[in-house]
Amino acid sequence: MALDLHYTPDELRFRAEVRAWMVAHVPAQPLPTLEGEQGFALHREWEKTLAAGSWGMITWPREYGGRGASLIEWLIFEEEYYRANAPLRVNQNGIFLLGPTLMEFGSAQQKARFLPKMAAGEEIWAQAWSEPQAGSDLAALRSTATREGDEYVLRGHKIWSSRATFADWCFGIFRTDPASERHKGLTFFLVPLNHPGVRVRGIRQMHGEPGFAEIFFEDVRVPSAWRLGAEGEGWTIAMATAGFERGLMLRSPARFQVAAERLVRLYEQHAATADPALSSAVAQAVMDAEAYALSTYATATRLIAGGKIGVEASLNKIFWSELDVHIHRCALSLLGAFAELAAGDSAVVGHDAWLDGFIFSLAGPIYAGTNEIQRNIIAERLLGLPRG
Amino acid sequence: MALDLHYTPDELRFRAEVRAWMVAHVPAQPLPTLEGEQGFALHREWEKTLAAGSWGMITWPREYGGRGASLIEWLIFEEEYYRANAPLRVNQNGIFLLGPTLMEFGSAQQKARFLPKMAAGEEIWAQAWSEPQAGSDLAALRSTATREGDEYVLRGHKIWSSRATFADWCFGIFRTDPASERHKGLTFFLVPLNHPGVRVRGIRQMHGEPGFAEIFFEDVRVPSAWRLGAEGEGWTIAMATAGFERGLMLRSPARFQVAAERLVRLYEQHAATADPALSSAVAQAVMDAEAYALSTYATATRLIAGGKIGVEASLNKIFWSELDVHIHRCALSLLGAFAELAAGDSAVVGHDAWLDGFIFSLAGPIYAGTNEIQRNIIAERLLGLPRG
Amino acid sequence: MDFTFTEEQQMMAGAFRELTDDLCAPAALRAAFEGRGESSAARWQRLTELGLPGMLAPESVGGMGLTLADFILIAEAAGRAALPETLVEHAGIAVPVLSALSADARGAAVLQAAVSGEARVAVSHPFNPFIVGADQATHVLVLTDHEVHLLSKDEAKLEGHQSIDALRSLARCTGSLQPGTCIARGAGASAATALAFECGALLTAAECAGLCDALVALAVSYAAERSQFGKKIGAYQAIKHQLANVQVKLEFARPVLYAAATQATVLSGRSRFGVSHAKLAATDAADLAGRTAVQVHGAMGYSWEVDVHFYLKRALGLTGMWGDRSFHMRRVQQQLFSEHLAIGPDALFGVFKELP
Amino acid sequence: MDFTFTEEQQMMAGAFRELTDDLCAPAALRAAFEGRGESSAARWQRLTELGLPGMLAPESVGGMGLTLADFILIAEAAGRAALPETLVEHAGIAVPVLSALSADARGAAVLQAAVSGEARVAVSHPFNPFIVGADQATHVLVLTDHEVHLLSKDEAKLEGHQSIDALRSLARCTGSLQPGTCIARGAGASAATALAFECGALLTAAECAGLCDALVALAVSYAAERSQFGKKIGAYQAIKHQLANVQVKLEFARPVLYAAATQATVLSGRSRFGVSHAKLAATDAADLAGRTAVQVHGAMGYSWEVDVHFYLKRALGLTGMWGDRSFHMRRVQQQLFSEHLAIGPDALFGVFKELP
Repeated sequence: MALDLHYTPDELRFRAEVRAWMVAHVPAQPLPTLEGEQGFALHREWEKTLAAGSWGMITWPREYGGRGASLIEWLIFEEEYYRANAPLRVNQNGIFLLGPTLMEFGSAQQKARFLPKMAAGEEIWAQAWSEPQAGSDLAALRSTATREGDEYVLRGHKIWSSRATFADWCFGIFRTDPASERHKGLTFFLVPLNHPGVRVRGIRQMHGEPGFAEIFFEDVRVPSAWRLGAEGEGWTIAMATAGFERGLMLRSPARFQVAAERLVRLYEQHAATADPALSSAVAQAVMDAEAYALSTYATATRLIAGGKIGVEASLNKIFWSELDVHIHRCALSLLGAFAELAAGDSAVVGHDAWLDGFIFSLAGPIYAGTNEIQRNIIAERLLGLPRG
Repeated sequence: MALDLHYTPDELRFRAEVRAWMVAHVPAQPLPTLEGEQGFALHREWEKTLAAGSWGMITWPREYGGRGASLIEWLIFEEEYYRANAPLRVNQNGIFLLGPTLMEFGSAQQKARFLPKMAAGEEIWAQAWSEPQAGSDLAALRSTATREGDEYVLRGHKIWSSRATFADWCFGIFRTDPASERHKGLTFFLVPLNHPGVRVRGIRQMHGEPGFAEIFFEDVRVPSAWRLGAEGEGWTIAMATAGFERGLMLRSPARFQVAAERLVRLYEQHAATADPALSSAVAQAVMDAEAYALSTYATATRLIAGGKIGVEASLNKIFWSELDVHIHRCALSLLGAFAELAAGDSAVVGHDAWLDGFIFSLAGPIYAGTNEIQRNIIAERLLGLPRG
Repeated sequence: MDFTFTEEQQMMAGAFRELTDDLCAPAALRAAFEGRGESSAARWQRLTELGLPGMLAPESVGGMGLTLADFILIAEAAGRAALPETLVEHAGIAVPVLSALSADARGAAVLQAAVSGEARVAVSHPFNPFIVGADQATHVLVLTDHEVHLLSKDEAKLEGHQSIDALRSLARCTGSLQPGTCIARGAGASAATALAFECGALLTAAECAGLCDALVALAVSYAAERSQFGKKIGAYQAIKHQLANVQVKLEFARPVLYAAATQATVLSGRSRFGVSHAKLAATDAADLAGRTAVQVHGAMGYSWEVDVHFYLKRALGLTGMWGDRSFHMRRVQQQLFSEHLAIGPDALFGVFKELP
Repeated sequence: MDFTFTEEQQMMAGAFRELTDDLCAPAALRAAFEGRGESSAARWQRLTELGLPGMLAPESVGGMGLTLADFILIAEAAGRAALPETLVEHAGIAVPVLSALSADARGAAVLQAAVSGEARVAVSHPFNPFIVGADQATHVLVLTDHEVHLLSKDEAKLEGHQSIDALRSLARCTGSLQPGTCIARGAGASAATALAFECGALLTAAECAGLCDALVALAVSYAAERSQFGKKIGAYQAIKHQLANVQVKLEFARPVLYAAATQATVLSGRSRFGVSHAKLAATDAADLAGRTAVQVHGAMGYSWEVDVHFYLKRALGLTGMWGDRSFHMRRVQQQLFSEHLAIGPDALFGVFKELP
């Protein structure tokens, strides 16, 4: 039946199962930030705990450690995950981005080698996309891979690599055809971060933790078994990965719904002295979080019915990233003079880390394709306006 | 003394004089819209009344019918003018735009011929800038003026000409050098609208009145005495005129302060049921109107001290036009279901014509150079960003 | 859980859109604005041929027995076309209310005629100062908190008012209500009045979403064709990004609208929140679309000659009806801050706080 | 009516800006953030050499006898430089308060030392939960609604707190106030506390305007140099228009700030409106500037390696102090809707309703 917005009995049972597991397993105390060494290790442990319960990536096929769950079950899982205040996913580059990419483009051996360890949380992956001269303009990259026999020699300098400081492997594209330009002649590689010639240097983010890293490749010899897809196919594969990044998985609406709910509680504590406009701004945050959730359910049913995710990924990117900034700006406004307190200060009200969240939210309109680029995509591909 | 924000005794006396005159002369009932024939005639009468009191354009030199007033006196005059709810200026193209242009570029004969009648409100002027293919891109215009002996023959099609439906004269630029491109080879002409070959056709605006017109020039023969400046100097002169348009005179802050004050009264009537955010939005309108006024006083003192108006004209344009839209959107929100009532309907609350004002405000971000163009100017000329 | 429309729903909406593409082509709207062209009665006849007036009436009276969720795409398309006929009020509000009150003989008789399209029913509601479309109606359904009356056009004393949208006739009932026209009293009447409000707010929201769509389409087609400074204005980021921002608003208003359509008639705290959310989201989108479309068109957009103003004016009228922005924002806040409506990731379609 | 600064005022500000260009060059700030480089005492010494600490003290105690309007450009430049020293609190708030309360011997003695810069005075105010810069102060001036106390660093029991801005030390006084440290009581004390609030709000607004300026400058210089897709990113309208919008906010905050500086100490309804307006306008501009500067820098802007975060964090701290956004917006609304402050075109600098 169309527009039937009720969960099935199976979906309700599934929710109950997730909820029970989360109650039993989510750490009582929030883990330290995964941008630090100790926090990273604890988040790694949590991935293993998830995997042990077969909750690592429920939409994956059972053969790779998943549950073959539907997208609706995935959304329910995420709702319960965020509702339980479970830790951030240190494994997200693997399970959300590289995993689906490997399933589509990897050889049988590669799938068998990489996917189970990824699902088990045993190998944590970093992205190695960007380069100093190629930010939003990914096709401008310069790192090279030169074939020598059955090996490639990688040379170059990647940057803004999230997780790389403490991760095990990275994936990225390199220029295999030195005469090529822009999107041609690029090839996709998987490289262990402890491989000879690979050097990782953390980049501190605004809040002071090394959430980014640079990766230097100095004559790094890799076997062709670590090449994903054919030579020259790198751009196509990378675009597929970027599609997964902008797609349904990575920005669960539950995250924003939980934040909006906390914002309502915060507002209630400050209602008597707040700018009257904040009551409407907070209400708008709740509405937008729900709009994003409803839109995600609509996209999920469309995908289940065989649809493809297209330009709505760009619409989503703009909407959630602006919503996230909006929620956190409201919160800082409500906190007034307490807003500037660093996380962990004894005078911080509650444990909601609004300031860290605000700083984090500022990255939203930038990464995975800046919102300016998303607006170009919407204008050109959805509305059909002429290219610049 | 610096930052001395007090009026001098002379300025206070001047204010009292303006106030007394306005009380005695401003029509008790608002005039009908100047976009209609009857309203235009009544506004023409009002210009004559103003001129009779030497209030037509107080900053003009006495020899042309002005008072040689200072810019501070001008601002005071405008404050009292709007405070008295005096009629819109049907004469604005003449006194604010062409008048100063003539004083700078006109011959002695031209000044003597045109300025006194302009100041007296006897000849009302229309702009004839834009052409169908040249909107924001004025240099793309195609109308021509061909020299034949001591005459020129004008041919072409001007559009978006405000006031032209009922005005007496128009001014605009025409291409005198057929081989020229863009800003070169243009010449500035003054043409009576009842001259043989000139045909004016009103264009209805959104609200249904012919506030714009098209002007067709069909082999219009004009003497060279109606050419302003030299051949080929048209662009320079037109840019000077446009500078006057964006400059200090045309958008008096008093207009927005009066509107903001009325908005506060409207809010007070609806406070009990309004979206709480509207209280802050209304307060913001008042603050922005005052900010614009303060900025204008600052610019005026700078000009008095010998400064020139430059890129701040672009800053002003964006600020007042967005403020005007903001004020009227707030008002329509407060009016709720009554907002859509046409002017003159018996159920319209008060006589504040908020809906007409809203429609009018939508033109603000467009005319005198769209706000997009103003932002380019600010970015390139004030901030020094590279040209597109 | 299924968030798609059926093929039937899409076909029905598609057929209606085809019809309105013809009935409400810019030239036709312009003619109607100027009192020329096809008559309202002729247009109404063609809507009737599709069976639209009776969509939400039971099959027993000749209707299609469908629900608001089936009608929402029709309302959206009516907005997109700036349809001058008040099909949405008639079929989306009056007919369901009359269906609910069909125990009354007078009501039942008019319902029959309303389903066939022979009768055209305008709606008076305490939340709206004006009745829309009364001049072409045969009846006025007058809803109050305690009584519902059904007046023939002759029985209703109407005072006309003028909207800035000349295709939208406004009126007020000035006469007092007589006992003879009453078709429901007490709880039944107040339930009908409450129900009508939710339907009205939801469906005008859908119309606004449609208007937003139309405004974006106008602006896009102008921007793709008009050149300034040597290139199409639609190739400038300043234009692209403004239009993309409108589209984002529209795309995130639609699922809200569709979800609210499935529950608007439940009359719970959540359904009221959902309907208000839909009205706010859709009217916000239409407001931004109207201003952006004018800006993209430049001076053209400010003129009568371009079609933008038809849609902008309609949106302006619909935004104030069935609860204005302030009403719905306050209702949302009341649910959140006073009624403590359950929100959060497990409360979107119902609450599961009781699960283990 | 003269809305310009004198040559003297501009020269003073120019000299200070030159000094801070040196003291607070990005490398110097970065060193200070990491606890390296020049000491705070050394920087303070150089500020003292310009006579800045005593600008607002009477000439009789060695000060310059100037006013807030003279100091406003200094505060703006301190913000623009993200100066780590709390010169603004010391010279703009503590010194004028001590000057007003110099009848007290203890106050008079510290005033003398504060004017020379030998003493550094931090300010505790009931509207601020934290004292800024107490760790480098020699004294803490504790303002309350009924009493003013002046504590030496030893007398003040301070509990440190940590701002996200590592160059901004926060503290709270935890000890109870002893009679021996009191320098004013009653009306004099409450007047001083009220005066300090207006000065604090105004001067942090000026600092925020300066921070906005610095953030725009950083973003502009990056955008003019960084290329993407074959051209400088500053040549894209998306970047240009965002930065132009920030500049518009800044340009219309400045005259508000300067006008408020001429009347902040009057303590009238209009002066309070003006100060709150200035705080709102300047903090809004700085907020937009911070977010825009991050966006223009892309991932760089989000990293520690680029200087944006110094200014963004400082603005974040200053926005909440001396009345946060909510406080000042409510105060403006109180003036408008409860106190019926005269507004309109003849009320900007005074009211002329009585004129004939």
